[in-house]
Amino acid sequence: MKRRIMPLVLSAYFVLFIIFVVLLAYFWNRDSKTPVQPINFSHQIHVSKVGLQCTFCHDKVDKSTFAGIPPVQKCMSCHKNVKTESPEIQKLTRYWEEKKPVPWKRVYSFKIQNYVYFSHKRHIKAGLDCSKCHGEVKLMPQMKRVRQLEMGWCVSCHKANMAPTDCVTCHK
Amino acid sequence: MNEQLLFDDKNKFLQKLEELVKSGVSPRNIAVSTPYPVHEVEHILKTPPSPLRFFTLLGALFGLLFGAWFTSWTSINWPLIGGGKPIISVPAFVIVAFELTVLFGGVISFLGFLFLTRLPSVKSIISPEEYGNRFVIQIHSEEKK
Amino acid sequence: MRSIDYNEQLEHEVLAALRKPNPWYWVALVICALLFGMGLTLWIYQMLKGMGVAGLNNPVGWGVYITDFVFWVGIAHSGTLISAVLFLFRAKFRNAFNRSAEAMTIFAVMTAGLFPLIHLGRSWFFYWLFPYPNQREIWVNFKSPLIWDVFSLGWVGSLRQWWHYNRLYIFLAAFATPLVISVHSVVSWDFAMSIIPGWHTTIFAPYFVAGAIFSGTAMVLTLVIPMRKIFRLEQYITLNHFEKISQVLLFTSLIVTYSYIVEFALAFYGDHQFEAAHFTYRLLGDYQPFYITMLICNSLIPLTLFFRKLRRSIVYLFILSIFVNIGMWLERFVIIVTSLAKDFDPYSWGLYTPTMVEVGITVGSFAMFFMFFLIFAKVLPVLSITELKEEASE
Amino acid sequence: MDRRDFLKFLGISSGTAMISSCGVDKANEKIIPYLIPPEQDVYPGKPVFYNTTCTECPANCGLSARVNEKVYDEVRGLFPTKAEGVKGHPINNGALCPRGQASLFRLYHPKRIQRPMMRDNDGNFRVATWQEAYAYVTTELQAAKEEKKDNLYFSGRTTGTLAGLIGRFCEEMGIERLPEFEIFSHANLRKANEIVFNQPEVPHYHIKDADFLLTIGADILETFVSPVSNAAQYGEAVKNENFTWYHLEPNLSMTGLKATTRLAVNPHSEIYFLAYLLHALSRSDIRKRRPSWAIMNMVPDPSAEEVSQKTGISAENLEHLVSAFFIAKRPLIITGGVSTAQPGGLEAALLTALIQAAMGMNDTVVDFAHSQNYEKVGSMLDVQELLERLRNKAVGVIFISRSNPVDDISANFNFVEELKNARLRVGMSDFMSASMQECDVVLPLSHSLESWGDAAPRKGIRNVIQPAIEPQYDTRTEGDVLLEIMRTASGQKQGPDYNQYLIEQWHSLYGESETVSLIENGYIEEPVSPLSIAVDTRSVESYLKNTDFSREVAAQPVLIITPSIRTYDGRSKVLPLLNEIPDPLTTVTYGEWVSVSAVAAKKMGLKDRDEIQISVENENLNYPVKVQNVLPENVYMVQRGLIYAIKTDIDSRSGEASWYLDNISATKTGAVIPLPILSGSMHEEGRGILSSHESVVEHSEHYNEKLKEEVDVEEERIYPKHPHKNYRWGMTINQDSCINCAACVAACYVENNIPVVGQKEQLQGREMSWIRIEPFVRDDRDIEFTLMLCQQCDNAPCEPVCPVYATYHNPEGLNVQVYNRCVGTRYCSNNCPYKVRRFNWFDHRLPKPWDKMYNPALSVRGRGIMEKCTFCVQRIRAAEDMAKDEDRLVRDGEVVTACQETCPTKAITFGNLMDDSSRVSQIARSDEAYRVLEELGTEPAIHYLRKKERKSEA
Repeated sequence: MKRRIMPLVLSAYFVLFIIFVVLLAYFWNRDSKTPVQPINFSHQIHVSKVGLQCTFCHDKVDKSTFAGIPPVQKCMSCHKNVKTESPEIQKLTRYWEEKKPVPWKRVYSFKIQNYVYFSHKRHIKAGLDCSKCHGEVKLMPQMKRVRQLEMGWCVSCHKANMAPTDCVTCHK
Repeated sequence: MNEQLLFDDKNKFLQKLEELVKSGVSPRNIAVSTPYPVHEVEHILKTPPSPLRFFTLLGALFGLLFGAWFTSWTSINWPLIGGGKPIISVPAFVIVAFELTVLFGGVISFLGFLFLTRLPSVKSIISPEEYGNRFVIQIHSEEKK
Repeated sequence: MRSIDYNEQLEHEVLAALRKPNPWYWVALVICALLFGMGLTLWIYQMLKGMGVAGLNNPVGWGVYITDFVFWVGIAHSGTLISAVLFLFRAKFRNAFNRSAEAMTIFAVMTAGLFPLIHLGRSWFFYWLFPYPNQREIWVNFKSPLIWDVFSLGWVGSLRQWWHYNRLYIFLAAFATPLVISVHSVVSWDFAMSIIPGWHTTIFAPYFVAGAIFSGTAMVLTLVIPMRKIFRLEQYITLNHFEKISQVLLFTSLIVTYSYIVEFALAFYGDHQFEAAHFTYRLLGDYQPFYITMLICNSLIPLTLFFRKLRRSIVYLFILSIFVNIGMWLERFVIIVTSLAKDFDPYSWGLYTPTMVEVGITVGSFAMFFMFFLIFAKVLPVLSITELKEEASE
Repeated sequence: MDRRDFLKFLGISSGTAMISSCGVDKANEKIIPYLIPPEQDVYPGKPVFYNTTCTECPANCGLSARVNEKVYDEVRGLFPTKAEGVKGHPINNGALCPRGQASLFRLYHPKRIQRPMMRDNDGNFRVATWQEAYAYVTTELQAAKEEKKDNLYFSGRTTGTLAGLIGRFCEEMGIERLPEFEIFSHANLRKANEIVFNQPEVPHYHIKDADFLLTIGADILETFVSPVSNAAQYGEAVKNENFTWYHLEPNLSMTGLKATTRLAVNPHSEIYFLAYLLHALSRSDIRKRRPSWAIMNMVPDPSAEEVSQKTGISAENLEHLVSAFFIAKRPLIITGGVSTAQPGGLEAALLTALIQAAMGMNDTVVDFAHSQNYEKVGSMLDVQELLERLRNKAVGVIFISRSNPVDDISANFNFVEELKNARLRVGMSDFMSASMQECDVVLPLSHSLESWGDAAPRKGIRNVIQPAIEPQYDTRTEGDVLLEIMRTASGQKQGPDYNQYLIEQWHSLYGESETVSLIENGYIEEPVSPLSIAVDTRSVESYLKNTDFSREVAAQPVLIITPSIRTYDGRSKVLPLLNEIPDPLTTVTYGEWVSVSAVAAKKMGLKDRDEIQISVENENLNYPVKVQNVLPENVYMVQRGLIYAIKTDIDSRSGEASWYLDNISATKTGAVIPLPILSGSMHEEGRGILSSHESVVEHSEHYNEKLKEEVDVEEERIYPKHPHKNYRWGMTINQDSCINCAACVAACYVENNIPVVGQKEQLQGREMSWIRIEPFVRDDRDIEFTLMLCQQCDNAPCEPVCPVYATYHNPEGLNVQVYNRCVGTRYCSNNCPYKVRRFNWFDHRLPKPWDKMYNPALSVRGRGIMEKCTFCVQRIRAAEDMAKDEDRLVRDGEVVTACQETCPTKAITFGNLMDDSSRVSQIARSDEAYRVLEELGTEPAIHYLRKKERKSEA
């Protein structure tokens, strides 16, 4: 019987360990690639059909670290009279009338947000195309994340383009 | 014909062994099993020195080279200056290389040992020949191809 | 000349240790397990709350945890040395201690290995210390002594395969000796590589190796003596064995004492005001009691081993070994804490007092060590039977 | 009316308009857009600055609030995240003191009063609406009138438009406006100036124009009148090679320690010295105008021996001082602070005024035309009168506004009790102070960073007060409150609010265009009519007739209650940051203490933290001890604001509150009280940190040789110098002009989101400051200070020991700490010879709503991470980003670190050491330059400038 102590202890240990790993794998990074937005906004329509430029709405992308989300007023400037019958647009107008900003869900975010400082401006100025990171947005009826934004991915591109790989470039 | 001789006394066992060898039985056909290592046997049977040491040597060399290469490569892969030292600062890396030398030397000789003695062999686990504390000499007949 | 019946009897008695279940054994085991559990809980608490639950502060960034680490590594290597070095010298009496020493090695390494993790501010990222291929393409800093540690601990683990076969043994023993010496040198470089007065000195490597053998030998005694009693192995672990061991103890004690003297000599002979100031502080400063106790335990008490009578008195050796263990733990504590408490800039000087969390985790680590040792005592033969037979046969 | 409408009203659509464009808050799972886009092109990463006024003390420096945009609690908004000085401001020229830096902690203080409160019948506060508060107050005012009781208006020092409005308010409502209340009223100084010059004012001292400065008791660099202005001027003055400064004081102040020569005088003995000086001057021929014989005859003429015997100044020092005074071209003498707040204070101030007149300083350095606007400030005499009226139940409604008399007025006047006799007490404050607790109606005022207004710190300067954030709570400006009350009283519904009132005022005063520039620059300078200052001999004589100068020197030992550079008169004590930052002289952070001279401590066998009992008559006070070297033996010091319990008397002639307790006795109780003293040792022990140290001198010369012949450097190294790309950032710290005011420390905390850890942690020795001030005693006669921060070493010992590359040296010479890579081995900190690395022992997030203050430009570190000075890497990156847009390198002076920006004396220079033309590299090559612990070969990037030798007499 005593001879079984070790095997028992060990097997128990390993079982626990495996359970732990499985749980970890399960709960790791569960944020969805395509969050459900308060308003079912379609980039496809606005870019492909209407033919708007990215910078029409995200007008700070080449000036600021953040591309920026258009103010509700901008949406209303057209949708006061465009497609007012659609329920989605009515949602929008409701937000506008209640003077509430639209609580858009974030699609792209860094795992350790607090420590990474990414500048849209620099990348646009470097002549990078939006699709390099955000994928073919103009074909997306619903915005979805195409990149996990892992450091290795950033670095590989930086190295390929002789961009700085000094840590303080992104970490502050 | 297969012969098996059992002894309780070590000296008797050794004498018999010597006789056998003198009588022209090639050591290759003699298998002995002892309760504990008896170094005389090696002299009598003139077993060639174990090839294990070559495993050790190889392991050590590999460890050394790997250590030297790995440290340098990882440092160059993303060169970061620390304390004004050069990217490849040899003194520090020598230590790592040495450690790896010993590590691989050790591990590979052990693997080599397992390889040479065919351990762990399923047979020896399933039907262990039990001679207790006795000294055994087994003589196999010449099998000819 | 002795014959089989001796061997059979030996086998019987040694293995007897494995069979008989003793109520006290279970009590001891449970107590150890509980304390070990407490240690773990405290560690988790520390991770959730923050390093602050330990007594560490701004000047003194390392304390009890690193002390424990060095202490256990020391014990581990001494175990290895006992089995390896003595084998190389064909010291027959070694066989008696072999198994315990080796088991000790493994358990001590396991315990020691925990402390670098425990003392991390963010233990959950411990794996960053290993040079594994990662998407970040960031490797480890091979210039850092801590990384050298990671490797050195790496191999001590791999030593466990030794105790299978003699033939291989000789090879590995040949490796083990320089290996162990270098491992402990590396640990000592954790300190020697820094620029802090009291740490930054070239004598640390030999100093620590000697210290390791010293403390390790003591720990062997602490473990073997009760074991010998419990399992009635008086016949196989004889007084001669103990005498030999205590001679080793005495010898290493003298080496350690020598290094204590050298430290001070260097400080005051070399014209370096920071070094001199530090050693004055170590001797007369806030931590004087610890330092004095350490000197008594490590340098004075072992001198008594010059008397053959005491060398052969089991009880005395046991008590002495306890003292030495304490002394050696204090040695590391004093080296680490006093050096940090008062370094270059007087403004940032500060004192360090361990908290209950640190004490608890330390106790837990001892509990873990003894727990494994108890299990080992029941599951495997305490003495290496083959080796005893071999020895007996000559 | 919100800010934008206000500006529209003024026809300003550009300039400082504040609403910024949409941005994204990283730490938030949602992205909140704006409803309305801003007309202003401001975006994240580019904060806005608003020039307004610091209201943390009466000096009213120009404050420029940095506003960042972020989402807080799901609402996108703009939040002031840092306070800087207004560039080019005549008072503080871009600098701020630690109190100003910490003022954001008041803006976001959780204990702010958030809505009007009134006492219900059982005496507890209940929330009220403004309307009912107004109604109640007006009816009470009326009722009080009918009861033939006087309604009183009792406020702190008020200047500018608000002062006028209060006047109008009091007129219309038939309220009597009491003289304003400041505990540091400079009553003696003003009284003396009134007697001598008919100018009941605190003049503006042109320190920078002086080549000889003699200060008596006035702690000009800490709290005296307008410290930042004084400090800035001092910074200018020391540039002058032959600037000499004598400081006389009975106690020990940092100001004294900065003076070329500090002379300790016996308490209350200053007048002997001044009388001696006056006669010496009037006898000599260097004086411009001789005071009338009559006056001179009435002033006693002590002999040098007598003086040095009374004051304790040695004869030859006296000799030196007077001769230095004689040879000076533009001498300046200032008496104030501890030397005027004493029984002989009025005489001291008077004699000083006579000396100033005799030396003709009034035409040059002592400027009454730009005096400090203290004419409406009263004194303790007025308080006594108020108490009298309260005692006689003659007071109806009393308004207590922007002041804390309950704490400030010493307990023996038992103001609290008397106050109860008023019919109604109306409190107006932004903070629930002890005084507000005594009120029946509490009207919350908006913080100055939430409101419009203006201030006139001194004659000739008008500061604007403009909002940098919308009011966070249901608060009003004092102006609005008064207007509303008037309206409720007169029963009219509509009327102009305070903002419109302001605009009218400004337009009438300055016209439209000037008003715009007022708002954009934050201040305007108005022309002042020059005054011809002459000695009013008659009033002086009439005063001197009935004064006896034969005042006895204080019966020692004395307890001196000094102002504190951290809390001024105690009003800033509520700001946690100022408790976290050590008092520079003692390095004590949290808690109260008594400074005891090293000599006395030795006699009593006292160590730091031992408790002593100080007994005066029948009063006993128990406090822990901080042993203070250089402090005269029989002088004990406590800081006002830390300790309110002490009962002090007032000068019956001027109403100056005394700072002294004479003839005390101190005894050791044996108890030991935990007191966080951050300094591990006050003694430098010859470690080559102080500039005066021989090894340093030698090293610095050695270093300069090295710089001159780079070749030698190469030979000395094992490894070659590693290369830098374009920049090697470096810093120089001029120890001669550094006044150790700790403004840099405060600025660093706010800029870099450094956690405020509290007393418990500090007792453990776990302070987090990235930059610190280290005081070291020098042969027991002098204390030298040094600034310690990460030295950004080229061969940094911390770097190679990190197992995971969390710290390394970047191509621009920065010793970078990558927070998210750090696993927390703390090895780097152990190995840092300067011990400037800080470990996050716990998660120390600022509690709400203080966390609104976080600077979004860099991360907030979590537990288990090492952090340290980064040379404000976020600012460096921003500048480089800008430069990259214009495809050029960063210009010299484009990167300004937080510590450098706020330094009143401009002691810190930052820049690129690789560019030989940059200011920093030029200064670094000067012969005074040295580096701390040079012999360790760490090659720091920070160069200290050796302090000039100074004499000091303990």
